[in-house]
Amino acid sequence: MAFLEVKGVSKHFGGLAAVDKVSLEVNQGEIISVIGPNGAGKTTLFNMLTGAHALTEGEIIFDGEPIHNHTPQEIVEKGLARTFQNIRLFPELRVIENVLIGMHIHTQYSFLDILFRTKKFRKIEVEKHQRAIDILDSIGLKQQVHNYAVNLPYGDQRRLEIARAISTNAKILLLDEPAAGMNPQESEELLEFIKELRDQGYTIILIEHDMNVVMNISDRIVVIDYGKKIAEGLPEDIATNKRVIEAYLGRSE
Amino acid sequence: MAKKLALKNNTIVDWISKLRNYYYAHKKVFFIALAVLIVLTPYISPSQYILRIIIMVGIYTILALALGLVTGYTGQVSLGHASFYAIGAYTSALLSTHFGLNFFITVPISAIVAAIGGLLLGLPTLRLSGTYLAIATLGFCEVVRMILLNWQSVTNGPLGVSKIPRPSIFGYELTLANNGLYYLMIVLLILTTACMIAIVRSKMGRALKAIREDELAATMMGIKTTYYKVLAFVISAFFSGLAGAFYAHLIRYIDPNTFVFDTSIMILSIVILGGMGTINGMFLGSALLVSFPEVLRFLQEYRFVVYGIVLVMMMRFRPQGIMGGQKKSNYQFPSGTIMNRNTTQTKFSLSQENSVEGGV
Amino acid sequence: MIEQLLNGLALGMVYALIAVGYSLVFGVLRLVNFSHGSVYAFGAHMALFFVGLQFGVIPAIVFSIILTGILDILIDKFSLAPLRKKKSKGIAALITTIGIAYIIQNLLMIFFGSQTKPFPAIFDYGYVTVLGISIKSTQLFILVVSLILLAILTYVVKFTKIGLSMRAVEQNQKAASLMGINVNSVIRFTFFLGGASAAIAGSLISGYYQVVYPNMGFLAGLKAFSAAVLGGIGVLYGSIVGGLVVGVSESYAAALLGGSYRDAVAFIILIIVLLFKPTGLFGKKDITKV
Amino acid sequence: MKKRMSFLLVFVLLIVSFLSACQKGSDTVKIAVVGPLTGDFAEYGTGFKNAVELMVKKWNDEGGVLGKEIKVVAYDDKNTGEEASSIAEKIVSDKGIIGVVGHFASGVCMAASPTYQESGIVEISPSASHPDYTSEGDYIFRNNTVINMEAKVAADLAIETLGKKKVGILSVKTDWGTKTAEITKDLVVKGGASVVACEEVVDGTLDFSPNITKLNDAGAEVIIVAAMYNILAPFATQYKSVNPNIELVGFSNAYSQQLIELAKENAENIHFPTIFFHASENEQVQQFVKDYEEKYGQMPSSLTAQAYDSAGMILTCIKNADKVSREAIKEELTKLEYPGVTGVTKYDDLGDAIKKFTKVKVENGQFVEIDN
Repeated sequence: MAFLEVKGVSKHFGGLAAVDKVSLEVNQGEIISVIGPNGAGKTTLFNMLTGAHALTEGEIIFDGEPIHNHTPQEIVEKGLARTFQNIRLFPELRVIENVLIGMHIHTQYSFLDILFRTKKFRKIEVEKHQRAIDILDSIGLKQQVHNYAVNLPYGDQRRLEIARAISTNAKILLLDEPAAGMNPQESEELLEFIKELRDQGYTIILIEHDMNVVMNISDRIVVIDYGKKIAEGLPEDIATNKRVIEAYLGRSE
Repeated sequence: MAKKLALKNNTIVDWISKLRNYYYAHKKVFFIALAVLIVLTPYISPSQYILRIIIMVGIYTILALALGLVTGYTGQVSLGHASFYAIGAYTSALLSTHFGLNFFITVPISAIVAAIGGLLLGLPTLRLSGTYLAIATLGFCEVVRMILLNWQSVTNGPLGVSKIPRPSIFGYELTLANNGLYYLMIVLLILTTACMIAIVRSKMGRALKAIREDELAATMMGIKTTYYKVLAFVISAFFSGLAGAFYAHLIRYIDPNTFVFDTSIMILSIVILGGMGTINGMFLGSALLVSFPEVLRFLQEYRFVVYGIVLVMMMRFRPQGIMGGQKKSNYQFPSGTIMNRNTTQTKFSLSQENSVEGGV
Repeated sequence: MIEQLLNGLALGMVYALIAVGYSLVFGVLRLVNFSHGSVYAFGAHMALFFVGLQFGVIPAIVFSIILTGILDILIDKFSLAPLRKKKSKGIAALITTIGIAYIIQNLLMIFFGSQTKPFPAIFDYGYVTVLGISIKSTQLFILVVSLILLAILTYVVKFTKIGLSMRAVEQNQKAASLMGINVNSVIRFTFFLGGASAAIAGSLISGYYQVVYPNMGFLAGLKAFSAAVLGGIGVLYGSIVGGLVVGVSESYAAALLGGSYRDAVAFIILIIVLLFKPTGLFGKKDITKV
Repeated sequence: MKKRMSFLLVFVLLIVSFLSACQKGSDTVKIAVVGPLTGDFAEYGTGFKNAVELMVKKWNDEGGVLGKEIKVVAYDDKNTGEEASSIAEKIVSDKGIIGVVGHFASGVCMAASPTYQESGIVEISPSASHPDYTSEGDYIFRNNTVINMEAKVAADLAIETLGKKKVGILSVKTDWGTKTAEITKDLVVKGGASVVACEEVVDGTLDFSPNITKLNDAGAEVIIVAAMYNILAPFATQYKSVNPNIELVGFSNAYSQQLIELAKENAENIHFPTIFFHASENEQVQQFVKDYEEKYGQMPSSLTAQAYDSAGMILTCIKNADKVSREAIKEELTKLEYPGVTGVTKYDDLGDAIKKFTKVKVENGQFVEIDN
């Protein structure tokens, strides 16, 4: 039983099949990259995994439990967190607050604890703040703690989004084009950072266009074109696969 | 003219931010001085008229804090908060006049009845967003006013409720003359402020702010947005009802025309002028906007034209309000957080995270 | 009961004329223009002012239409356009329009005094029988004039070049400006139409009841807004249907339940519509992309 | 420090107290007049202010009172209870002010009167009509018709003078309107006629067609309208277009020039009970009407006249008591018989004025007295 099983999932918008019977399996600790031309249905697949879109058909089993068509809140609680293609941080909130919000689901105290600021409340608050600082320290954003998310440079915002996903205690991270808009030096740092995440035991599913990042970080690659899975395998096989080249470079009639 | 206006204007903006930073830098000193002053105010205020204005400032601060939770922190615009103010006032007035219940019994009941009103309004309308929600709350307020006007058997309709008794503790009547009402207002104000600060500085406060900033991202982070929006509405209605109950006993006569659309807009303007998503902004906003008509009484009929102009200018040149927007001062960590803990072992591995949980 | 229906229809037509103003502005800017009620009152007072200068009733109304249209353009130019330029939050524009409503209403009270003033009846020839039903000539006048004006308005929006650019700006402001449409001037034209239709409504209602007072805009504005929402805000013919429904139900409520429930009806309809079908009868759902 | 307060609360406190430091003046006597100078009822508040200023000018021309010059202090309460009670505090704390003419709507008066009563300053409202307004205390008076007395005259007009048997009632949904309608109903039945229909409208209503249809279908021959001119005028216009020979009876607060301006020919033959009749032969009334029209350019309404007399009464009390004290005024008022423009005013122990009514009707655009 793989860690995450996606069985024949489809999503139809009216007549159009944005995602058409895609199946794939992800094992614990793996890095899977999902590639394909723009508009192939990659982000839609992510939306289906995270509960943003309901499935037209198919099933998603995560760690043995079905999660398809569950609410985004339930899916995050099960341990599947995501970042967004166009960054969706909380702009006018502080960096530390963005990370703390990721921890919302695991901050267990009641409304009465809040009102009377009980010892339990204060202990958990300190603990959560402490963990938030550790996470921010680990991704090199510690000195930005007081700054507002909207003021951060682009690269830092990307990393803050990943830090926020980590803070939800997720087991699987869905990174939607994390390297988009990054210069080579920044995407190199990102590469290292994702490798460290994998070493810490995180399972990562990546949507990415930067072939340099994809080729040397992924354990396996899944290729999607027009909503269908047209190939799956090791980076080397995918690089030489005829159908993949056609999908990218166009049919040679 | 616009250029000159802009020039004149950013001198105002600089002046405001300089003042603000000075205030944040010397917070401790201010609060001690303020506490002493609050206790002595009734004795140093030149007349009961001033004392009454300060009490009204206090009431509108409570209302602004309540509305601030919904509009300032959660970003949901409500144009009908006068309805909870009215529900609180009428419940307390009717209970005390018909059943002769003491103030300290009728007030909590009125606040709870208002909170139920908040639930009634909150549940169905919070699926709506933005403009639709604003209009629904406005409709709700007009309907509440119609009920108060037409349900003659209970609310006495247009005749209103008169001779509402003064609050009394063990028979000792609190009136304006013996400053009892003033201290009662201060107690209610402290209670509301403490609750609001507690809520804002907790996971609920952060969840509300997340909903304001980006509701979809908040959902993706596992926040049950509808639950928190309704909860914010109910809490806000509770404190608005509290303010309404106190107001009824202060003024001793209420009728449906006391709680009109203008009242809701007055509360909203205080929240916006003071600064959305702040606590001390509410005090400042209500102090300015309540004393504004009194101080500018000599303007007679031009008063409300100036009032409109202030709203328009505020929105154009400083929409985040006086105290709102990004603060220069640092984020306040809960006491006990160690900033630079040299974590020997690796940073945040899945396993390490569990040990921290278990260890402490 | 036929008489109530006629009253309702006449009243409904006036609400429709005001509601159109809300729909036009909302369509183009996704903004509820709270000052619209006071602009309606301004239009009525301008007509009264010109009647006072011994102009005939109809020329007075025409002047009022132009003046009120210009007023609406100025409102947009000096208070809403800068906000658009600054990309400020939606709430800022909402509060600005409330501020403007306060300014206009109180200036009207200062210059015209708060008394209820007489306004000459328009087209008042007592009763006229049309298709067998006796109907007040003023009511007939309102029905006919409103239908003509709403037809013109729909024609402008549907079939003219400026109408096309208005609909383009409504769909997507950025794309419209890329296509060379001067978005600001389209918005200004929309405000002109909004102001003009409010002035017509103001003059017609004043002619019908022969009464003008500064605060006439507040309640009428709110009811017209609920009509706009009922019909589907942003949809022109929706406002007309919404206006008629609100007008008729108000008349029947007043007849059956009694005068004091008249205003509550409009708000109850509003809340019911918002709860069950926020987009209204003809509105379309706009989906937010992730 | 658990509670966090903004230092600016203190800052504002200073400007407010600084600005309103009260001016002490020993050789002047101040009368306060309070009413809505802005908002829907601004015309009534302004009417009070004009009337009191006119009366004070008259007294000042004759050397003021007890040799002291009289000054008028006017406040705008926007006809809301909240502002009214703040102003009441301000008036009470200004020792120079010895009497208050004011507040317009009953509700607003009742919001302010506890303050006047607690600190002991006479409040005469020219327009409050809520039955338990004067029961607030012995400092609270009104120079306005008491509802049941006025309703009696209105009923007589409808039944005796106009000789109608089927009576309809239209009332505005304010405290005054609802109460008046209630009392009028019983009086009409006692007077031997029948009340065929009762209609209520919200203030600011313009479209009366549903109400007219009901009243007309019930066969009403005369309608007693408990509302101000802003409702009576359009109602008359619309009803006459449905049933030209309907008779209408109004109340004294609708007795004003605006009614005729608004309703024009439809105002013909509307009957009124009133305590102020501007064309009466009484020389004092002629003088008042002339002065008022000269100074303000329009004919005074009955409410304005009642404010005029209220100021007159306060000043007369000072003269009779021969000393300037709030307490003295209250004592003198209960004993006073004041021949004013609104007839002779004499107070009962509750603080309500017992007035003699004159019956008036509109005839070719003029108010004309009818000898009852």
